Amino acid sequence: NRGEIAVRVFRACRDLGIETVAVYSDADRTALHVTMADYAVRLGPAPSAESYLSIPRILEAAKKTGAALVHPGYGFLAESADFARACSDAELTFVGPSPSAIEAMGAKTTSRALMQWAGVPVVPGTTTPARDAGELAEFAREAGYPILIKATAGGGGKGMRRVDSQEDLSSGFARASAEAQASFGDGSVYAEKLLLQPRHVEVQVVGDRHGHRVAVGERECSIQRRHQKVVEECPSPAVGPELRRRLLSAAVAAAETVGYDSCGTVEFLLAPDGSFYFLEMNTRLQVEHPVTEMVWGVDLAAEMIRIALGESLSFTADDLAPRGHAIECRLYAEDATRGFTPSPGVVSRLRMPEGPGVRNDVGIEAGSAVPIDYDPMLGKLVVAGADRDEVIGRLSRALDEYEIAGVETTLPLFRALVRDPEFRAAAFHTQWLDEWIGGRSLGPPEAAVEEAFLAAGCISIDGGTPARARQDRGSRWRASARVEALRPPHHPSRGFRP
Amino acid sequence: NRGEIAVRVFRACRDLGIETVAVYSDADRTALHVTMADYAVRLGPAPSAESYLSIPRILEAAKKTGAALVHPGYGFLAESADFARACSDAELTFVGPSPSAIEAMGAKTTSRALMQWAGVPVVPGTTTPARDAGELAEFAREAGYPILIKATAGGGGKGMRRVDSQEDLSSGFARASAEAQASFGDGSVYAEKLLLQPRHVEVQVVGDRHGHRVAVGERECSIQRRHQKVVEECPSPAVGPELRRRLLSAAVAAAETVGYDSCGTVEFLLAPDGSFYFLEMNTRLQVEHPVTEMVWGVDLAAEMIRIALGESLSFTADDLAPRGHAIECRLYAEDATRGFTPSPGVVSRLRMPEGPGVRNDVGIEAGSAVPIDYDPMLGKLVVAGADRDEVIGRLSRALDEYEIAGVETTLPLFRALVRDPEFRAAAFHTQWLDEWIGGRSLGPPEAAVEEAFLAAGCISIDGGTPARARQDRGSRWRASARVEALRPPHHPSRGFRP
Amino acid sequence: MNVRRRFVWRRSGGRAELTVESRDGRSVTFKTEGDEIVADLAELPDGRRSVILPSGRQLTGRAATGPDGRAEAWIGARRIDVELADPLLDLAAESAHAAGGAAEIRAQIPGRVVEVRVAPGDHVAAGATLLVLEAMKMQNEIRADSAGLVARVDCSPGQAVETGAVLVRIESEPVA
Amino acid sequence: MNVRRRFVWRRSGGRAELTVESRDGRSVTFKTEGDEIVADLAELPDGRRSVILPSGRQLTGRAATGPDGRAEAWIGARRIDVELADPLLDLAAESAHAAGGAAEIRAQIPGRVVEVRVAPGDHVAAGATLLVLEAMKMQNEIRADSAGLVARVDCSPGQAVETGAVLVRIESEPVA
Repeated sequence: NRGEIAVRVFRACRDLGIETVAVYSDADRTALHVTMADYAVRLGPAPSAESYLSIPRILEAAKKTGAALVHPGYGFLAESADFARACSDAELTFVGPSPSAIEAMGAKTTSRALMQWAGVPVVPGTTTPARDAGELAEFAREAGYPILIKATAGGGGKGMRRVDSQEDLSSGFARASAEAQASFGDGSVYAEKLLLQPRHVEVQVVGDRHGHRVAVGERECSIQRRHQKVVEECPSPAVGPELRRRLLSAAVAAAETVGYDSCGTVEFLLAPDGSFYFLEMNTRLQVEHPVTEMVWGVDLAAEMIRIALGESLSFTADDLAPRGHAIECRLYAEDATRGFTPSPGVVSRLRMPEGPGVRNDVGIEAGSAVPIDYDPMLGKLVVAGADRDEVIGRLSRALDEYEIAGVETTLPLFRALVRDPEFRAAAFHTQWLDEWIGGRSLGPPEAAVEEAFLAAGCISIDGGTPARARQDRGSRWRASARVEALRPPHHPSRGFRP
Repeated sequence: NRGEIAVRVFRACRDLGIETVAVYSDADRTALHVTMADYAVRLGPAPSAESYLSIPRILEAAKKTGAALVHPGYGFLAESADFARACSDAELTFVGPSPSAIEAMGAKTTSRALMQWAGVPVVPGTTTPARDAGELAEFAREAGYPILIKATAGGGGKGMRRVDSQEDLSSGFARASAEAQASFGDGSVYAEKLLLQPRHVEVQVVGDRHGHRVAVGERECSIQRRHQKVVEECPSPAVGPELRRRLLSAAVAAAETVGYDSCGTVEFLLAPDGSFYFLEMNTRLQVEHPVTEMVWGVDLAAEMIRIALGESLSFTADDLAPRGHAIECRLYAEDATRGFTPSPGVVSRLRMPEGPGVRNDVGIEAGSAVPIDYDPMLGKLVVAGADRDEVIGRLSRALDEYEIAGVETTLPLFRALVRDPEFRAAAFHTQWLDEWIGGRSLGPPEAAVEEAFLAAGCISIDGGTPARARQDRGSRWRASARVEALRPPHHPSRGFRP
Repeated sequence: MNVRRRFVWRRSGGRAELTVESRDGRSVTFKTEGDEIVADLAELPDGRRSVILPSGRQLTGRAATGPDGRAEAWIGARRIDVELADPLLDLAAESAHAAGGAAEIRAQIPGRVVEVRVAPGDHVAAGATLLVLEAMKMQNEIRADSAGLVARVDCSPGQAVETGAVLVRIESEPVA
Repeated sequence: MNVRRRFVWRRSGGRAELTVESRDGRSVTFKTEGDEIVADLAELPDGRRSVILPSGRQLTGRAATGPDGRAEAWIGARRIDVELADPLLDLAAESAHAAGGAAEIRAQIPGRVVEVRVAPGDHVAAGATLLVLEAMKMQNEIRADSAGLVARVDCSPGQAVETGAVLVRIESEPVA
């Protein structure tokens, strides 16, 4: 979550005529977000603690370049009240909400209490950070399994574990707490009742520093793998006008309670019976913000900057004219054909789809290194159209045009998804994708005869390992190493049929 | 006009789940529109007459691959009634209007007469193809100079000449007629009174084979170089609701008179006093169709195919919800820094802009050859946003991201235009750009000291002519050859300061 | 250039011989199981190749072989699964197949070993978790692909491992 | 690698000496007209280089020199005009400048000569149309950049010409 969002924010700055400053760790010296910036300052070595999580070094960088605004992006310090406070102490304008709002919503247990007070329905769960599994056992007994253990400081599926029975509770607690510690520097977790087959529906809210607050429609984010969103769309196929009205006013009420004055997202769980529960509020720009931008015709990244500069919202609820539909696919450097194992490396080829309805928000270019040190998101493919069917038609075309070599990605997952009848019918929920992936092999299709001809022709004429293909061999060797880890080497003929 | 529109149409086909067949001349065997097609058939050698203009060879190609639909794109046979007729004779569905409509609108003199009959105002001009300059002299005398000589079969500024006085009439006639012959295989021309400082405003019309006809807003196309559109936008900054109503109903009336049943464009000249005159109707998809698609939320290329398949329009006038603004820049392989001289060659590098509001419709990729044989359009950059100011902000960002090496392009023109106060104020007319270009040097800016440092650093460390830069040298030599043609070689120090 | 090459094309259906012949590297004759076609094979500037078959069918892609004779092939923007073995390597592979042996579980990516769940001498079932490897902030469970006896454990908790490093050795046991 | 190089930087303001020094090809010292800075110069995978100056200013671009010592330089996505001459070539250029001589009007692009407007012995003014060349379906008028005497015409109507082909030679006349 360094490159892609930095590039997005820099584009918003350029559009507004604002100069840009990139910060980078040694792993990112030649990354796209650095080479497109007007200024760039080194923070430190690759480990986040010494670079992207180091508040003093970031403030130093701003001071050195005379920056006036600091945009936290998402991930890292995006939801750190301390960072927001440190910025204002250093007389820098933090592009985000007030520290108090971040604090109130940041501690998930506090925010749940706040929402109950504000009359926004919440999922049954514990209200204080748990120090050991025992504290959760009691709640689990009365609420009943399955329960979900979540990081108090969390987000993005990190430090989250489903627990189905008493036996697994302590191991689940340990694993979740460990991940939370690793990801957020805070190992405290809490528990929630796990609703079965809910949808994840969230509302985009925008507030300014003059008391205006507007809800900019909802997003459907039920397509998740291990609690990590992978496909998002706007609007939600499950939300009609009446439900939308109730969702949006609940979201505005949530924003009001903390005097929210930036772009933020209120997440809800939507039960099959149409009832919904407050999940959490993300006090930052969301990865999936582009689907809202394309359908509602707003520029959330630019709006967020204008708000930080003290401007009033550029629109009221009545000005907004939503039109059509949009779907986003998150491209991760994870090998969808082999259990989504991380796939760091060098992007040897990158060919992005273009044409009507297509928007590419990526943080890489051909030659970019994808380091092991950070989140594996490469970027997003966002497609818009007149209605969901047109979007799916354009999306499958765009996915067929999308070429990334050198690192394995989640493209094979999306290519299979867009052809799936249940996906096309929008008949899914937050656990749907994990079940769907379950049995499936997302491996490459076996060559048809004319495809074998082309391959044989290339090899025959260019020779065994043509210079031009050499750039790919790195990835190929990595791939075969992976294969060996997954199966004994004495089945060579199965090597390329996972 | 082979690659870019073919790619656009293929994308529309993919979106609709239709297989694609490319036709190509020997100059285009490895062009993008061929390598992205499901099927491809060679037409013949590079010269258009033996390839893209050969009706029998195109029909043969359709027969060979069992194609059912034939899309003419634009340019070449796009407005040939004979071709449309030949297709239906061969039991192929021509994706375009009926031959009779093409014929009626194709001969500009006939169409003018038709419009007069239909009560649509037309510019004073001759009503029959002229065989010699003498025929035009008479009209010029009564209408008064300046007059405009235009190809009867014309379009796109080819075979068009402004004549300011009696003396220049015969040479202008000769040149226009020669170009008309070369471009359209028909040397006949006619004359029109030249309105001073008019705007070029055109209306997109869509009709189906069930009698429905809808006008999908207007486009502003006044930014022209030598009568060739280079920048188009939607909506026109010069058109208010009342004028729009009158323009749209005039356009629908024009379409009605010929029973128009496809996508087409009715072009008008808009005088400073708000009066407008029918110019011509283009019976095809227009190069600038994307600005309408982005503002009006329709897919004209796909609609055109559905109409050809006999479907009813997917929308009525009331369904349409225009939103925001869009601007298109046409990228030509012409050297804007040296009098827009054609610049064929090989595209050694291509880096397209991405992100919010950006749409790339291009027919090239890195490595593509830009042959001397055809129209020099490489593609289009289209940018949309909430209003004209947001679009211009995004457009200048996108232009700064756009890198094309190996061939010279019109990018420098656009980068200068978007910063021009008159352009930003939309204070222009059809002759404005030629005057604007007049005095200006669009040459590269002189290096600032830190830019000189970077250049010197690259040269010092990579050596005099690093391998990686070698790919550009071709273009560089071409560039310097060009310089020599424009000035004596004994001012070496001026070599790179045109 | 004069090209003539034979491949063993291995697919789920079994093996087939596939030959490629060309005098000029552009007009190419392909043969497999009786089919014989002559196609136009053009090289693209970026090294891909476009083939146009007699039917007009057009495919663009690229392919290269590793030393083991297997191909890495892309058609359009996606990888496809095609095994074009050199007839000699093919035989070698066959004999290796017959031999059987021990499986080395290797690191798929650089990372840090969080937990080791097995010890030498353990019998593991297919799918059993052997160890937990952390990379890119996610904890990944490395599982046994087939049942066997843990012969050696070559890593320990907290250890950083590189791609391809051997983590655990499992001997396949004779089926009872 | 140890690098030390001197350039003559020619700009509208005049000439300036510019030197580049580096021990490792990464940390680079730049000097011109008294200014001296040490910057971080990193190579990108596609051959571009990114420089970060002490102020934090970041520029990405590429540059190469032709045999005439002039640079083709790109900053970001656009070409910039920078002349970095080798001190020796610089002198040569100067003397050439002094010499003056005849101008060869060359074809800028391959095309077909449509019309020739001048003949040997003609006196032409700067900007006078010499001939009309058709390329890419457009007719382009080739004009004289400076006044002179037409010494030779090396092409004729209908003739196809290649890039760089000499079309007309013009001798600059002594100013009266």
